Amino acid sequence: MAFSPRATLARMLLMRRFEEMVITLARVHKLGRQHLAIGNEALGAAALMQLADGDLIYTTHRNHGHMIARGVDSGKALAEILGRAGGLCGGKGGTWHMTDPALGFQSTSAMVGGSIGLSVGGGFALKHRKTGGVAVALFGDGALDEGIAYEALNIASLYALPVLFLCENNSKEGEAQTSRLATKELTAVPRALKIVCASVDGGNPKAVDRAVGAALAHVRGGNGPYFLEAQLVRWPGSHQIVHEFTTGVTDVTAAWDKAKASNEHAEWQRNDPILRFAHDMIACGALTREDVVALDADANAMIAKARTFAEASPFPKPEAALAGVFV
Amino acid sequence: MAFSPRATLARMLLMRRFEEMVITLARVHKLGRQHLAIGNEALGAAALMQLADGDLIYTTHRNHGHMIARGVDSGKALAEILGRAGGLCGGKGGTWHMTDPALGFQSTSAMVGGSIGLSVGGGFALKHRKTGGVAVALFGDGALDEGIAYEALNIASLYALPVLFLCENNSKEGEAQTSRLATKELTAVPRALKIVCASVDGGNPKAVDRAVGAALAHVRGGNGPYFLEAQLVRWPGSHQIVHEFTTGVTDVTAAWDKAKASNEHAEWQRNDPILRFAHDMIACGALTREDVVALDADANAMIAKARTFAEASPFPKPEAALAGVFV
Amino acid sequence: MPIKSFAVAMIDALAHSLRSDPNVVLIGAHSFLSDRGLRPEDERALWDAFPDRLIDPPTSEGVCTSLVTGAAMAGMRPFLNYGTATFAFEAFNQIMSEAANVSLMSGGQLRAPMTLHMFAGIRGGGAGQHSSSPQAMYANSAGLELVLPASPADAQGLLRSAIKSDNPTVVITHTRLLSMTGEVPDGDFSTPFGQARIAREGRDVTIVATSLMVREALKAAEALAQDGVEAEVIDPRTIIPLDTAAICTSVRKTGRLVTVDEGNALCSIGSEIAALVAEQAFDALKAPIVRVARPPVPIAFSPPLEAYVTPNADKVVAAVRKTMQA
Amino acid sequence: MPIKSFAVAMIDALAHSLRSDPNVVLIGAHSFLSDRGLRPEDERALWDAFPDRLIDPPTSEGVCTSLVTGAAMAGMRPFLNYGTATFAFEAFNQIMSEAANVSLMSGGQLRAPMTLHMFAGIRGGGAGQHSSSPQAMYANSAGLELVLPASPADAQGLLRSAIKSDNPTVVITHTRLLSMTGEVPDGDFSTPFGQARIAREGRDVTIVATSLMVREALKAAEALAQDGVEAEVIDPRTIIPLDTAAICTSVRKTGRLVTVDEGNALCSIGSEIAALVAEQAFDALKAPIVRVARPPVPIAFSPPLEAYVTPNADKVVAAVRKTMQA
Ligand SMILES: Cc1ncc(C[n+]2csc(CCOP(=O)(O)OP(=O)(O)O)c2C)c(N)n1
Ligand SMILES: Cc1ncc(C[n+]2csc(CCOP(=O)(O)OP(=O)(O)O)c2C)c(N)n1
Ligand SMILES: [Mg+2]
Ligand SMILES: [Mg+2]
Repeated sequence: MAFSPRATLARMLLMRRFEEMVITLARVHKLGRQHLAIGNEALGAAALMQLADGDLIYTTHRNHGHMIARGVDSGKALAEILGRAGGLCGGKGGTWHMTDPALGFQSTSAMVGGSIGLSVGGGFALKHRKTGGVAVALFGDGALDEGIAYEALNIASLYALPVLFLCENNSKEGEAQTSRLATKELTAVPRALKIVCASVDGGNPKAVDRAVGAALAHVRGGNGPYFLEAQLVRWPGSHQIVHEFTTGVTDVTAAWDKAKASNEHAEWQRNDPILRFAHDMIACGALTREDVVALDADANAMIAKARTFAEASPFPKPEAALAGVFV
Repeated sequence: MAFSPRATLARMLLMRRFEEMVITLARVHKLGRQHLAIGNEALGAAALMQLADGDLIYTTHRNHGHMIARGVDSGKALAEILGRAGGLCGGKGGTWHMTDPALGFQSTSAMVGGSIGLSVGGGFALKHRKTGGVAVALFGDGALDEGIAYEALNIASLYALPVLFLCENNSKEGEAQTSRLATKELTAVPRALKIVCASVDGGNPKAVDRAVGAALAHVRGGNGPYFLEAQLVRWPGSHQIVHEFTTGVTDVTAAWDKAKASNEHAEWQRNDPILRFAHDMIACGALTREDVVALDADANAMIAKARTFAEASPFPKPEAALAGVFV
Repeated sequence: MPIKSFAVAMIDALAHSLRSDPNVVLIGAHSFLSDRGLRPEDERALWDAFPDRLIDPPTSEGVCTSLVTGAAMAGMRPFLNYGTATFAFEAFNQIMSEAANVSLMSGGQLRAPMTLHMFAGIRGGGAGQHSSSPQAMYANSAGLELVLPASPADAQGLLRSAIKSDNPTVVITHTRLLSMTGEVPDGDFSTPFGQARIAREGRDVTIVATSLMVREALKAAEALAQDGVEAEVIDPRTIIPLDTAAICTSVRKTGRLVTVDEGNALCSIGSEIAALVAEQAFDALKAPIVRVARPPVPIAFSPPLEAYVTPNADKVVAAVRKTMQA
Repeated sequence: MPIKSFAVAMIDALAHSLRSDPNVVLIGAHSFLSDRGLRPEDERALWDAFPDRLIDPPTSEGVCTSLVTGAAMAGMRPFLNYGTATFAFEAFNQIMSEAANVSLMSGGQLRAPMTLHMFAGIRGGGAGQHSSSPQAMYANSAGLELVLPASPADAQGLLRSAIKSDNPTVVITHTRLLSMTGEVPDGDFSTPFGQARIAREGRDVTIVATSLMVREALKAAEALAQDGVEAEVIDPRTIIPLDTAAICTSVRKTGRLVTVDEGNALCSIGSEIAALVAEQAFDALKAPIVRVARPPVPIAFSPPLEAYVTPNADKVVAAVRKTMQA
């Protein structure tokens, strides 16, 4: 499947507008914590749009973007975040545990290192059944602090499991650092364990598309696991645990209107994968400004509809709390 | 402290005769499992004889040799293995949990990976108090399968803790394999975590002495942790969990009497660190055959006394089972 | 009915499962199969029959648990044997936070049909780190089934049910049960969860015992019968789900309760059974409930010390005498 | 007496400990100190005063636990804060097999004077993985002290005792207690372990409650008092050691018992208290014991679902009514 700037930008915008809507709804509905994926759109979209039926996906506390990137219904996702009966998990999972098995999502774990551990089980099952599918583990750099990540990398390499380890590295030394590894090179340990590794600029969808394409080809070819580090620039509103909406609603026209990008968050705006991608695609003629505005309008419209669906969805019956634990 | 062939061989013989006595006592007293250190004498003796007051030692299920190498009273050690009141821990620890704080031994853990984890705490305390001491973690190659080992290596490197990681690698692929790493190089992961690493022939006390000396100098110099892999040849009687006394009581004259070393365990006898060292020291003139026989007689005499002490020691009072949990 | 050892009955349950469902795999095969009393040729035949499905993994309990959880969600039916129960503590988060939550957290969309097996108990020389009886910790979880077989027939039937169950199931085997022999029905059968077994009928006192302690309770009952005290011995067999009706029915008949479980006394299976009866069959109780359990101390190595804290038939007899006198 | 929040009282206990003993270090400082209601200048002053002793480690709960255990044996007095209690499950083997065994296994030669602190409880939106109340699992261990503070004064006094204790001590703080305010004595003080607090005197029924549930029990007692039912509310404060005498004395007075604990019902603290009373104060009991606890299910995210399974004052009132009627 060839890389489509239009489809990719559309998906990225949907991811962004989704997260902005979560911020709005969190205020309106007095929700607790969420971990937003603003700034991770290029990686999520370009990676997850390449997956096939039968591939399995394992994600983390920062899962919203992955769901939307893979094409999960945004109304059901918002409803889940609101704890509604119409949500992806009937309101039982919430922001941290969204899933959609029809699209390959498996249990979403908010335990740091959880997704990487479970993914080797998916890889084990896919290999056992020779389906040709790939298990994709999405996780932050912080997961590599946990022993379970090491054990998972080791067993995946040892058994040559079809797992793509996709690390979203948003750590910069200092305040925003989410991992504390003794090495600055995140690929050093997987490489030591004989896993083929690569790093990619996670803010560049085209580069991600290529890198993930190569990684998936490796894994599907029966060559064992692959570790891809995507280097991301951290959104200033993203703190270790909770977000703050310091950068305001994204204005896509800042992709070409430099005056709009000269506030205190100018550096962020230069790095914002959406503004950056829109800017580059316009510069190379793949898209026009009008295309971008139109795509953004579509995204906004879809998310508005999603909100309407979510807010109209009733809460589940309280007794549902006891149901569905055992078959 | 200069390397002394005589003192080292004496210690190695004591370690061997100790373990052989454990086999005897296990039969006589119907004991359960022990993990013997036959074949590990060169490493244990040459490493632990170099430690100083204030150094801390963390060992494993295969701890007997380490205790004897460091100079722990062999009578009290045998008494502990028999569960007697006169044992190192009053009979409460047994074979797996012997300790002797006066000689620097801390809690001995029979959990694979346990010693390596606890050792960083020792290193942390030594660094905090600036004592110049070193925490020595002794562990098998199997420990590197556990996530806790990875976490420990990482945190030791990150905080530049004064820890010597001393890995007794007795794995050979196949039946006797005690680790299942995706890499054959045990130093690959610690190296990836920026720990200085080396490997040494663990059957050669002189090489071990040199390697451990260099490692200790590095750590005492405030340069952070050091990882030393000692490659050991596995004693044929040592199976993953229990031992079998397939090679019989060691005959030191086999170090020079080739006829004695031509049975089904000839390969073992070629590699047996005691026979090898005795042979080499005689060859280079550092010791005579008579020296070796005399040292061995001393070792046997000490262990015979140790047995007498241990067997004469009474069992603790049953109610002692409830005492000493809390202060 | 053929006579089998507990260990062989367990292996037979697994062999039936391997044969009838290609999704069954055994991780941690060596310590489950070897030196368990199988004839060497039968053991070899098993390894030969399922070369890819009997696996000895790295000593990495955490990811082994994640692996079976992930594989179970993806449609397999894995069986993980940890060896000694304390080793599973290395995987406690993977058991409690991942496996146990799969079903509820996904709104029932995902299942984790997996079995987690461990050898537990005071076994003779296990000392502090190899003697745990952690059943109460698993009982205090949410989302796991908990099975404590106490006889060869139940070992086979309950294990078979555990593997067939669509829920994550923890099975705890007392090491000292492995050599117990008994009659086991022929062929492939399963024993339903949530149905207690009345191991002995009696009218004077109810003894609820689990795992190895069922044997001790039965021994105690024989001794008590000499004195004319007829104890009813109930083996719940599964703790989650628990057959509360069977326990309460028995206490309603006898009016007296003694619980026997090898775990630490505090917040134990015995505490739960006692609380349950004090809640649901209080009016039938004629005397204080008495619990037999290990005192809450780590197990010391030395044989007389270990024996001192190990629950056994004598202690059960003493407990029954105490409640009969009251 | 000054009024303080629970969170600040805890921080003050730690600050006193840091000042009085150079061997005290805090691992996991950020989530213990930040956003806990300290004045910004006070928080900054703390970080400045102890630059090497307030540490934010890697997300490696396992080795952080080994580290504090090893450091404690070597003579330090470390305090480890895990954040959410489920994260400590990553370190369960290091807690249960290493820390808890240090003293007994060494024949009393070694000590592990360390404090393990975690935030627990159903907290609002915590869902399956961030809502656990694992106190019973720690109570079922052997070799650990277990502390459940329920008021700001006790938070400060018990935490201070925990740090001073020469034993490994687990302290579990319910997240929802952090903002509770109350009177706290001035200066550096400690509250002894093993002494229950009678939070409210009463003659009709004994309510034994822990942690956040003490507040709910007191609310329930006020409501019941309107109807003339005078409940005595007992807060054990420490579960290991447990003040069994205070509990039995109260039940001997009232003849009725309701237990309230937020953990899963099965093998819970409530089960233990109920069993204890059914054993030791049976003759004083006039009615069935009633337990209030969470049902044994993972916590669902949706607010009405979460509320449905959360023990609270209304459920305590209902439980008391039930035992009063019997
Ligand atoms: C086992 C565990 N320990 C600690 C936490 C608390 N925690 C939540 S998010 C987070 C940081 C995770 O960093 P990273 O994996 O890089 O993801 P990011 O948030 O940076 O995307 C931590 C430590 C947790 N959820 N699970
Ligand atoms: C956490 C844990 N898992 C499993 C075991 C069981 N076990 C005992 S010894 C052993 C092999 C250890 O190999 P290694 O560390 O290389 O030491 P060796 O016996 O080879 O000297 C295993 C897996 C254990 N003791 N602890
Ligand atoms: Mg990160
Ligand atoms: Mg080994």
